[in-house]
Amino acid sequence: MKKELKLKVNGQPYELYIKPKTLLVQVLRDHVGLTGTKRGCNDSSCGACTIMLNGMAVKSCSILALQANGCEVVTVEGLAKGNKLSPLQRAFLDHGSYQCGFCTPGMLMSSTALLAENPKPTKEEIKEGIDGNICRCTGYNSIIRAVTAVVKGEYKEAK
Amino acid sequence: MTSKFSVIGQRVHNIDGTEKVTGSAKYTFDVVLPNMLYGKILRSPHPHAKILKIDTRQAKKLIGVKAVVTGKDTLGRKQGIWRRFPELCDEEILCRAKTRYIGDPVAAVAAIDEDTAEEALDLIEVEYEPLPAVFDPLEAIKEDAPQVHDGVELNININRHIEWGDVDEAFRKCDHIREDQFKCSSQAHVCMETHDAVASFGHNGKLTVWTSTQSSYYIQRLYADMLDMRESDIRVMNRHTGGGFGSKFELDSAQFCAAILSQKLCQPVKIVLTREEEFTATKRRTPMYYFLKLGAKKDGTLLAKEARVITEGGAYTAMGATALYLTGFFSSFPYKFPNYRYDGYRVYTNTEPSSAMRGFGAPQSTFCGESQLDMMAEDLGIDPIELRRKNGMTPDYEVPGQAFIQSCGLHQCLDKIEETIEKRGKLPPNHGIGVASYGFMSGGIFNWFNTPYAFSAAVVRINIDGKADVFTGACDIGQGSNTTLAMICAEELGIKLEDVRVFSGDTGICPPDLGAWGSRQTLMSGNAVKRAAAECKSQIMEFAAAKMGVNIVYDLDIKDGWIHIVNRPERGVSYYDIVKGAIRGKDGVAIMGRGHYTPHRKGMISPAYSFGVQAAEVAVDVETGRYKLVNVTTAHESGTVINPVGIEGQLEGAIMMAGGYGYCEDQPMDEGKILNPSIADYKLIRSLDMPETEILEIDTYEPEGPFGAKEAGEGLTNPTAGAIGNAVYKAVGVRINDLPITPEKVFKALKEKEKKKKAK
Amino acid sequence: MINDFEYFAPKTLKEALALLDKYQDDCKVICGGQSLLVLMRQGLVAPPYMIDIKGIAELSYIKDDKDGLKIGATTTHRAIEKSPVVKKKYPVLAKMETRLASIQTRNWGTIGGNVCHGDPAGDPLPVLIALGATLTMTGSKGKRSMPAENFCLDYFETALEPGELLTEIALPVVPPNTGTAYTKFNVIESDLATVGVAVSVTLGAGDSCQDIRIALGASAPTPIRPKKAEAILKGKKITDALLAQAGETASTEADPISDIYASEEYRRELIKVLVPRLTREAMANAKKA
Amino acid sequence: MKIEGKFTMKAPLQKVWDFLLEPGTLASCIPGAEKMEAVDDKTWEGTVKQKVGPISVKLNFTQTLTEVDPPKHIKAVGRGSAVGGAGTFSQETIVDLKEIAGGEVEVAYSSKVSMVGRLATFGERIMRAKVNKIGEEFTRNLQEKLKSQVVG
Repeated sequence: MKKELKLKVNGQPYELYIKPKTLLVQVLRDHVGLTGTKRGCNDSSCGACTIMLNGMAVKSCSILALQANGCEVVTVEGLAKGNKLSPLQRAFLDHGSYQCGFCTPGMLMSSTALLAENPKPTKEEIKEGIDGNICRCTGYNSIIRAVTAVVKGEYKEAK
Repeated sequence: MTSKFSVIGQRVHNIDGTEKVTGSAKYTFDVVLPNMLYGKILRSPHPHAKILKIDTRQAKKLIGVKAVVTGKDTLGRKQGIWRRFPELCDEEILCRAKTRYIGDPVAAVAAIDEDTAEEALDLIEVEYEPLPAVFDPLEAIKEDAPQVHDGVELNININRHIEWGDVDEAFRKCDHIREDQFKCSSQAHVCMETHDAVASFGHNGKLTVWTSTQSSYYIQRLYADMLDMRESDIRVMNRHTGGGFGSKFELDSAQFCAAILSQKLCQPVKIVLTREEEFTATKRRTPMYYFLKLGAKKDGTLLAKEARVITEGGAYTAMGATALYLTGFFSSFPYKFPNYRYDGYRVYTNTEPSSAMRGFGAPQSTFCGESQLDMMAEDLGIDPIELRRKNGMTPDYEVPGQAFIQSCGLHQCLDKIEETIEKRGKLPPNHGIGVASYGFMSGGIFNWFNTPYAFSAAVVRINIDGKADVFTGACDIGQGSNTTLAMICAEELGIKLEDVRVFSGDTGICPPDLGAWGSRQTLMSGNAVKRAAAECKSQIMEFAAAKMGVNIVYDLDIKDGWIHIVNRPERGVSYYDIVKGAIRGKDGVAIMGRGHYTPHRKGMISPAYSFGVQAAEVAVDVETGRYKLVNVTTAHESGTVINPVGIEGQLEGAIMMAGGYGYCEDQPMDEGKILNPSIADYKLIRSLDMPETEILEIDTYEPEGPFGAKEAGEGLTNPTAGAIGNAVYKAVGVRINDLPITPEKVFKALKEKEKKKKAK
Repeated sequence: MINDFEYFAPKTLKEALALLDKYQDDCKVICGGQSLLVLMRQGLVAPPYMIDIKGIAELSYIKDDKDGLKIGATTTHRAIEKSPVVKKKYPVLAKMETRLASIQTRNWGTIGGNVCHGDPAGDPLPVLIALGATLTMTGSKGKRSMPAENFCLDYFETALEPGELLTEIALPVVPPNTGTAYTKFNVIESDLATVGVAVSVTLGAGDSCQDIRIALGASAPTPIRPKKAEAILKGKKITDALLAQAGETASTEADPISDIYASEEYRRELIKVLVPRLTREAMANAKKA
Repeated sequence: MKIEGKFTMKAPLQKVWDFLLEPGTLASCIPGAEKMEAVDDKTWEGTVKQKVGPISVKLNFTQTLTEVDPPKHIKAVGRGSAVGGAGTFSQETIVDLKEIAGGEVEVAYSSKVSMVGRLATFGERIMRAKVNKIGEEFTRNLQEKLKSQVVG
């Protein structure tokens, strides 16, 4: 039996009817059509589906969508303001912090949540902040450099 | 110092960067087509079994199921990437009579959604007769071992012999000989995007496929073989591809089953392999047993080496035959062995097929060879770096009868690494730094695929606004080849990087290219693009020369969109204006250039080789054996650096992958069943485990490469396991010859050492 | 593939207990679901009814009073990790949480859910056992409490009866001169424990060991207290020799398995090393306290 | 998964052997076995129920004596498939009897247990621990049964 789900995604309210077994990642990708959020595993281990739920980084493959009823979701598509990329997005570009790009949305969401919570993390805290996300291409260090550059104030929020 | 280049060597954003950081990059995983169905594959739970009966009736009755196919729905052909050798084409993909490993496909379902397809799999009844199975290659080559493929003697899939000099005589002249055994483990590619495909047959009988692949051309050709179609009726497009690392250039079960299902239904069918299937039913790095004999003079001159290798082939040939060949060749690397002999055997077993993975046989040979070299150095009382320096390859060296090395910066790399190690001074207790040298090819020369086409080809089209479109069969799998090729095109034409668009990996519009494997794209595809751009440039120059009316003794060039006389840069005309005029002057035909590259007279392996030396520092907890990778510093030379951000990324990423190979990645099995087919259980290096990385770029110039460039992707995976092994030895005096070097193995070796010490 | 189920999201404990009574064995309780959903996606667990207690506000709290600390079962790991009072009074608990899985998992996963999963390799239970925690379970017929060390019965089996929910975790006030330490051994930093060891030491006169509690994770079908090892140290002036003996003893009290991560022997060896190491660390913490 | 061990008991060899060969002795030692019924003198069928925390499995189980070498060697092979297709379970048990001094019999056993399918792959960490226990319980049951039935 389908149930009603109300949630805001990147500021936009949605009212959906879904089967209770639907995972949040499925709602975002298949119902709302935001395919930036990826899935890379079946056991909550890779972090490619990371989104922000009420400001916290969570794995959208490990949450029943109904559990997010009434919540605010931000996905990678919600990071840029209009045509202005976020500081982290620009830093990722400059530092080559992506290769195949499949983990990148999750990495950006983990990093964004980290900085929202702790604007001045140490290097160790940055590493911890992205430790739930696997990247098979970059070896993480370029991602850590990009986040560090944002922490140092090298990238300002676009007006 | 100002660079002579305008675009090459600049720190640029990848041309697809903004798509990737905004989530708008579309992968096959994201493709949704109207009327599309979802497919799932049923796989053998037995390592070796006869298929007696498949009953699909119940599955077909399930509401939402549109088709169920088995081997009977195929033409019964067998695919193989070694197409020149029919006996090596041995994989049906959908098995008809027999399954050969746990994961071999036996049926596939297309349904309205994934859940329905999965439910239908449970309703397919397969009656198997389990057969005796064999898992270890050393068992499989015994006389009475079960036969994985009928008629293959001792299960030997293929063997390789390489020899030069007089090895036996040379060993007699050696002052010291070492014989050592090693075991190299399996490794999974773990691409973040699992294998996937959307296959769509039209009612006109033509097939269109979106898929995550390293070689659209191979997939197109292999489809043509398996479906008995003309290759031009098949269009294969690689979208953004979520990683490859060697796992995505053979026709895989997702691609094949999606096509067979779509052929029945004339509806698009999408199959995305689950992570479990990715671990258990694709391909993996080839596990190897290595037996090495190394002979030296007292002064450290290496006179002879002999390598005997038995590889665990798994159920099918795949690209494993190439790995067998390359591990043999790279066992001599990067040293000047006057006498060398290699015998390698690839043995069929009832396990997941082993095949290509980044480094392609060389990480195995480098781990074993570099470990043994350190042991030899200790035996002889020579510094390990000195021993490498004494025997290391130099520019313009010929590997007897095999290969020509043109550029080679190995010695500069050794110097740099030695310098940085000295700078580090005295290390804390139980820390150690280990060193390993390596080299790798820039694309293979061999053509076992039997392509009649050039190895690489490209078309460049100049549009009326002066922008250039590059059409290349090369595949960007995340390594950034589209950016590198765009940079080469921009440099050649003297225009800005943003003036270049790249259309790649689409067999419908791009000339065939063998794709992204063997570190071939920068050099081979790069040369093809450079030549295509040069052809455009020469057409433009005809018009420019006419327009400018310059004395014919002058040379013209383009830089930053300005066509000018070389040496008198102020005398020139706008490139953009000339292009407009030129197209008008050609009766409105866009300027087109074609380029191709096939290596000729470059030996048997590769047209060029890159080199490097890596130093890894570890810190060992002697009570538990647990160690941390503290720092990995790499001196690397890859000719002219085209995309420095790209090279840094390749290098650091390789350390994650190769560090994992050395430290923790493995695929333990029980009776052919992989025991850790999930990311939770397959241990990967994560950010907290990642060491500090430093890169020391060494300047070289490769005459064969575009603007002097060569390989910078796979070779970097070669040294790390050996460097870690040597570092652990330096730190605590135990030597592990059996990958991965896990804390438990280090712990046991430390206990063993303690026991021996007490016994004395 | 997850099975279809009927979903309830009660807002109060009372509602939840009524649902539990109604559906008994046919329902599963989900909170953060970080472990349960993995099993459900694999089709290994397929309940017809799901009761989501994540939204029960009255079960999410951290309260500090004269008897110690009370943590509501649906409190997230992250809330515990960041709680100033936990950091101040039970730093070992906060530190343990920082090494539990990933931030994403800690943001959504709850301590009650983790404990009820009954994973012998879970991080919280050894620490709770060392701290002398009491677990409270509530059913429609009332409440009952038990020491944390009695909660797990077997691999992934707990003392929870059908119709009961774990509702509160209570930590006693830490006695003076007490220090606690926890570590887990693993090959990848943020991974599950290969072996986990928590030790709580109360120092007496002349730095003797007045009281000690040791808890081992991933060393037996359930988290265990190696009481013989504790007895070796209790009441004694701690020496290296005694510590080594305690480590040896703990390793024989343990009942670890061999699996793909470590052999049984290696796990025992790790216990031998880690019990003395963590006891030293706990003593050092006690001196600082 | 392999479990090996041996124990000795004071009883005539033949008596131990006879008991081992009695229908269902081996099958009924499997933990969680229910309704084991003889199909013929070498084969038994029944169901085995196992529960690990949240995971419950019911297996249809068949056990066959494949090697009988009186009065000292016996090999039994068992195979079960989970109701609902979650996987299969197989078990191989070898029991060797030897007379030793003092009228004692040494019973050496080895038992190999393995699982395939979803149960095994996804439940690996959970099920492996359990399989281990199943093996141990099996041998404990065997020992207890022998001691109570034969000696007693």
